[in-house]
Amino acid sequence: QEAPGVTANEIRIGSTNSLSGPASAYSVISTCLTAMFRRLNEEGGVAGRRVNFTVYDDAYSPPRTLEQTRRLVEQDRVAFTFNQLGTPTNNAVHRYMNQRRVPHLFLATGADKWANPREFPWTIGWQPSYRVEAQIYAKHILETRPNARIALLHQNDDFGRDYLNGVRDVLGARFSSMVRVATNEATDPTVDSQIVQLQASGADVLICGVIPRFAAQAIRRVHDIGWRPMMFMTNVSVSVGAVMEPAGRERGVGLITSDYRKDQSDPAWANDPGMNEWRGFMQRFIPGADLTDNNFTYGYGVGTTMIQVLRQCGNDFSRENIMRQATNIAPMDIATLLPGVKVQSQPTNFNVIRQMQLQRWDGSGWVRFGNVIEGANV
Amino acid sequence: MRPLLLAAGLVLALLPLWLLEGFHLFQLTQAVIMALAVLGLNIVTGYNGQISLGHGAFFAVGAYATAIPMSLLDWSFWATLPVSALVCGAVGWGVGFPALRLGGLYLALTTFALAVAVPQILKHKAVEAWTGGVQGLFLLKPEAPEWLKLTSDQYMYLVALIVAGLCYWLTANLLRGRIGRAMMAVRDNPTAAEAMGMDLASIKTRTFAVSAIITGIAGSLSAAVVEFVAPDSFTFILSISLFVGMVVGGVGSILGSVFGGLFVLFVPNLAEAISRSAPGVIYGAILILFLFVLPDGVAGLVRRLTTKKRVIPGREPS
Amino acid sequence: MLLEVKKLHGGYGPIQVLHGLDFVVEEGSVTALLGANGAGKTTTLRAVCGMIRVEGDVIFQGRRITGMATEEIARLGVAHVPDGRGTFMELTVEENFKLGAYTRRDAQVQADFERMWEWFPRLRQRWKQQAGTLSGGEQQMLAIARALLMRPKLLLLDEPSFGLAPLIVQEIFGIMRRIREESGVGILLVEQNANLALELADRAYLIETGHIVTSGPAAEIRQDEAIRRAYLGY
Amino acid sequence: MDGFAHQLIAGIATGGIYASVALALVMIYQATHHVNFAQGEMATLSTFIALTMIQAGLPYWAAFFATLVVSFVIGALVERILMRPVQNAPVLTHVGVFIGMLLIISNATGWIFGHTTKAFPTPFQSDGLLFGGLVSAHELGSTAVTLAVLILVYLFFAHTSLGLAMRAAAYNPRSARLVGIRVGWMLALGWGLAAAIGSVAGMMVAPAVFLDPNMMLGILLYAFAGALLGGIDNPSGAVIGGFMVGVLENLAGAYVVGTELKLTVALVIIIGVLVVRPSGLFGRVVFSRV
Amino acid sequence: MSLLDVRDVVMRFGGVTAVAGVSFAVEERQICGLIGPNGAGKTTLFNIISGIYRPSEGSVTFAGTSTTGLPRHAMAPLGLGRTFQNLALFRSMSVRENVLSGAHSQGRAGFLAHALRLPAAREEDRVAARRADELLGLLSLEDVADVPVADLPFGTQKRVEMARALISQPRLLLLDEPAGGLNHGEVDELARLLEQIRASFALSILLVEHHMSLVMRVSDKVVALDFGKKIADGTPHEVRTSPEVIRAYLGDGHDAHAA
Ligand SMILES: Nc1ncnc2c1ncn2[C@@H]1O[C@H](COP(=O)(O)OP(=O)(O)OP(=O)(O)O)[C@@H](O)[C@H]1O
Ligand SMILES: Nc1ncnc2c1ncn2[C@@H]1O[C@H](COP(=O)(O)OP(=O)(O)OP(=O)(O)O)[C@@H](O)[C@H]1O
Ligand SMILES: [Mg+2]
Ligand SMILES: [Mg+2]
Repeated sequence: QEAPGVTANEIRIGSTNSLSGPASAYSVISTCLTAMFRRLNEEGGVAGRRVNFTVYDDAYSPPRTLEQTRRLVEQDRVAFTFNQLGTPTNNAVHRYMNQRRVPHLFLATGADKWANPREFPWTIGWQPSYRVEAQIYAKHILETRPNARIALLHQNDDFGRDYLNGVRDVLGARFSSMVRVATNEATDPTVDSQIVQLQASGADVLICGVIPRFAAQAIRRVHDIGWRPMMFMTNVSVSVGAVMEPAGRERGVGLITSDYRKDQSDPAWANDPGMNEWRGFMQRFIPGADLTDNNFTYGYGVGTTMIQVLRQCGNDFSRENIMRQATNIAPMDIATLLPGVKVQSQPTNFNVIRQMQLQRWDGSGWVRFGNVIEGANV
Repeated sequence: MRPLLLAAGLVLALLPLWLLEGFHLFQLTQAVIMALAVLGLNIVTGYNGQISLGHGAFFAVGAYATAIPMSLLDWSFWATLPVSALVCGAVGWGVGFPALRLGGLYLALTTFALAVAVPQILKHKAVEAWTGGVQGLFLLKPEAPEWLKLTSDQYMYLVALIVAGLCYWLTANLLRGRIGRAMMAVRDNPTAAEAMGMDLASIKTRTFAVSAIITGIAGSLSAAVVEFVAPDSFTFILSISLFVGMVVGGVGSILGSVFGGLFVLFVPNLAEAISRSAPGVIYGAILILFLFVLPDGVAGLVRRLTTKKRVIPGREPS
Repeated sequence: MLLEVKKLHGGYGPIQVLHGLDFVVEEGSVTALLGANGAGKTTTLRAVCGMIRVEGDVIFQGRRITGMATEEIARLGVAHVPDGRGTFMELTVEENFKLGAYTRRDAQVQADFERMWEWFPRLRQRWKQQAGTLSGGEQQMLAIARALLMRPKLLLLDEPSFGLAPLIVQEIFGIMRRIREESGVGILLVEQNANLALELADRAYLIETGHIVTSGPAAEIRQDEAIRRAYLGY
Repeated sequence: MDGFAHQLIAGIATGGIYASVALALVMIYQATHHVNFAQGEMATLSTFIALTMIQAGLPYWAAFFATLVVSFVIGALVERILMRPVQNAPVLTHVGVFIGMLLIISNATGWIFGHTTKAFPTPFQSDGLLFGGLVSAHELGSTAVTLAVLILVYLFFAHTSLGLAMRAAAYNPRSARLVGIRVGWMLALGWGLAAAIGSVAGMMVAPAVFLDPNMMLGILLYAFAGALLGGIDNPSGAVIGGFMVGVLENLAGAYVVGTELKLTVALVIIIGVLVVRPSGLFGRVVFSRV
Repeated sequence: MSLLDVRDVVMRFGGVTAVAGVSFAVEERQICGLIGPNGAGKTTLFNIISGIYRPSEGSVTFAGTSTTGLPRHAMAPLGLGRTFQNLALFRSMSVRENVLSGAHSQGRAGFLAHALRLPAAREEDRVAARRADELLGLLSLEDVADVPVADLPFGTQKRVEMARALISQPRLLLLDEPAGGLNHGEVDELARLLEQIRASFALSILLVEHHMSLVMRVSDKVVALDFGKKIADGTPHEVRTSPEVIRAYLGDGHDAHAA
């Protein structure tokens, strides 16, 4: 039967991303997804239908996201939207999508509010939330250094704030006595001053929730001023090519992060079948792309999830069924995700990726340690 | 002639109510809002010569002045409008004071700084309880009264149209009388303006206040239409957009502002339709080409077309 | 012939001001343009030095310069003292002097500076002062000095007596007489003080609404009844 | 106290970044009486060009000087192609064109060179920090480069007739033409020099902050503030202003309001100073009288 | 009491003393000429009287009010109108709008009244418009009333300035070189105009001018300055024949101007 956005030979999917503007670094995710759907179509599409994937630019401005999303839903009549970028931007369309009952799938943001099946049954995220990540770090700190004095550097936006919240979740009342906080703006030229300030507080642990440029600066600065804290870095900013290399491989030794993705520059994955699949894809569909950019492994992961859901739909592409399938993913492995990290969902649990593993930088690559951690269970 | 034009304009403005559906109407509503915001900027920069690169700040203040009472105190949208006007007027008036001493680039910096600072202030923990911090605030747009039989998109378009129309009317009145002349006189030649008895300080600060009110009301409308405010909605890019709208419409032109609003809303979409990979390049190129062809905006073109026929009197035409 | 102008048309955008002027300036001579307020005298001078778009022929030293850029015309040796002065208000008197001699590479510049100081002692007193703070007359002196420092072959003067005290006006006309004799400079003079202008000038043209209505040797023009009444006042 | 010294030094180091960009702003201002909002993006583009040359195997200094030349040409071409058609348009239209340039260059840079953060080499290589961990060799070296550029800019404007002609053309193009100054060339030259100075700034900034297409987005505002604080028509003032902004911002962040509002507070202080001295601390007051 | 009383005014700019202790008075309905060599301090004195500069020393009393400390914009409401040596028109506006701007100090209605077009606002705009029409007629500017002033020749612009100053019905009109750029016939017209204005508007005029025939013809009295000091003060004839004025200002062959 006919469903919105679906015809006998086509499924229309929409998305928004920051193709221009300050967050345009993430526009490559859309490039990756577009290429994945092209591959899918070349392979015959799903259930005999081609996927038509439309991405509009919102320049990371929430009102524009609403405008573009409405354009997708009302004018282009897409079946659903997929992997829209950003927390404030998705906030602006959160209610609209749910009122309209349009699936709002696998958002490209690590806020934890997307997993709220009761109030917002049409919205589902994908990656583990930053807040959970911060909780994992805080728990690890309490286990290894119960008397730590913690310094926290976070970006003064929704992304950075989640690190603050996560640490606070775990430390509770002890937060104010244990933690010194400094923030930076995305427009700051450097975070040198913040690092100096945090060092002066006498902290022996440092957690950073900042974007790659500042991550590289922080790693370098911390090392150069001779500060040797136990240092945690958000997994947004641990790419070997974009962070560790620029900062200086040797400077980051001992840095801890937690990730759910395989790092493409890690020699450990040189012959990994999953990563080879990804590399083959990149070579064929996006030749010339910057292979060190881990937005591509991210995109590959989320794209694979999406395609799985489409396949699960069978021949019923009604919005209800799409949502049903998106929230009923049996635990599955994905080529670019770490072994043991599964993609899954249940109607009552919209946290699609729940596992992460701590890893430590040894000067040449990330070494995983400990077990795969599922949630933080604060 | 004049009433005829007005009537035609009114019909043209109302037609979309029935011709367009949901999304397009929503887009047009946003264009109306942008046009109003551009008008606000035009008052102070175009008519009064005080360059502002930070009008997004007033837009933000207006939006929050509506969003906070609506979302936290359950006020009706209409009740928030006077509050928004008052708050924006006060802020604008305040900004007018350093502006008295600073001209040109220095004022541009000051206002630009305002545009950069306002989102930061909105996020600050001291006001987080009110502003919702980085998460922002959600609100519900006003519902159309039963008897109107309008969809909520139609209703919001009508609301925006009425509010904007009213603001345009008031502005046009203001600009064509003694006060408007004083604004322009101050812009053209402050020394002579003072010699005519114009109080620079009072005219400039009040003009700033009026301008902030108009742009702030646009912000209020925007908050209601988008039903969400967050600091990220009001970055300096917004200020830059308003500025672009003013320049392409025509500096110092009321009708130009309408065009400016349409331009900044629709041309980015056009740019995107041309190139997905680099929409900014296309948008920038369209903007520059536009300014090549019409360096003083659409209003300049209109002005040129209407003055073509003029012959300096007292001179026999050759 | 230093300057020959034929069928000069020009104006401002849609506004046509000049309707086919013909006139000449000979080397070492002064040509005066007379005319009422708004007749197009200033516009004519602007047309000669390329400040507005024109049609017709402007021939300077045998070379057609119509449509040439102002700066190139200036470099050929045409100096213009525009109405409303045209000094560099934000720069000092000294810098204005230096800019006057900007195109010159000869060794006489310093000597010319001294000459100007002698002619306009006021400017020397104000040497480091910002030109915009000079009095109206002092600025006019500066504008004239700046133009003379170019060592031009043709000098276009738009109301040089404007804003000058009677004593200085006499001096300036004395200076003009001198440089014409000394260096063979041709001068195209627009001047409301027709008495003075015709006393100095060799030829004169009368412009009305962009047309030349009378022309001839200055001495003859002075005798013209109508001109006497309208421009000379006796 | 030690923390204070560190903050001060860190402030001077970031101030050096602002100062170097502020110099490019002064250059363009002196030549055109505009502040080019796309100056930062042009510098970023130049830095990417330098990186491409270095990656292609050119030695650092060869790439450095080649970038200067290329940037000069780009700057002059931008003036010829983009500014020339609007040269008689109102100032605000010029600002509109600057905004268009900003959009084009920033978007194109990301499109061509990618968005990932990249390391940019410094010619002042050393391991760790000097003077007991206070400054890096790069910070010292780049400050020296900024000062060298400052001296050149100062000499150019104060002691060459070309510099004087350029200022004259910016102040009063009509009169400038009348004395034979080729105003068009002056503008192109000014744009070229500003772009070249901007490229130096970019190449000195990039090793410290890492290179990505948005590298200059924030820096430009601070540099703008620094240039105005010192006086936009005074190269030395602008450099001092740049350093002051860096220090002010760091100290405000560390000791006064916390890092969330440090930008706001720094700007408020700067505006406060400007209200008292509307032409900047070292700027020339230009009288106009009636 | 005199309408304008300037007493011991000194004005220094850094090292330059532009006005060095000048006193004089202008009576009701008097035309007073102010002459002197270039840079003598005439315009500076004008600017002091019209409140643009605050004198370094001395005082100015206008219509019984000491104006020395008043803000600049307070002068027009007191009844002081002026023109400028180098033209200070509102360049983007038409002639009529320029003239109307001169009426600013006559109005009272504020932002709100004008935005809402309250009757008070409409009335004052109507009054101003009527008066502007009269003045445009008086100064023969009807033909160019709707032309942007920037497009007009210098002499016409000067007349616009005069109309703009007159519309506020000043008691004292300060004219800085109104004859600049006018030819002989036009200067004659101007002289007639000044006399007519004085008669019909019942005002006083302080006139700075280098055009001696004009000054001598219309002035009731003339003040001469040199190097910021007063060197003569009296009837036109007295001043013209003062040896000091001849030495500093007129020169011997001044008949060319005075003819
Ligand atoms: N910039 C301009 N734009 C449009 N029209 C202008 C401009 N300048 C002058 N005009 C017009 O050109 C005509 C001639 O003006 P011009 O200045 O050449 O006269 P003029 O003879 O020099 O008069 P004056 O004696 O007043 O200086 C006038 O009618 C004037 O309105
Ligand atoms: N702001 C200032 N700074 C320095 N000197 C100044 C300033 N203003 C005026 N002067 C000087 O004061 C003197 C008097 O100037 P003023 O303009 O009053 O002369 P004036 O009598 O009007 O002359 P003119 O007849 O040439 O217009 C001039 O020498 C001028 O250079
Ligand atoms: Mg003229
Ligand atoms: Mg004077």
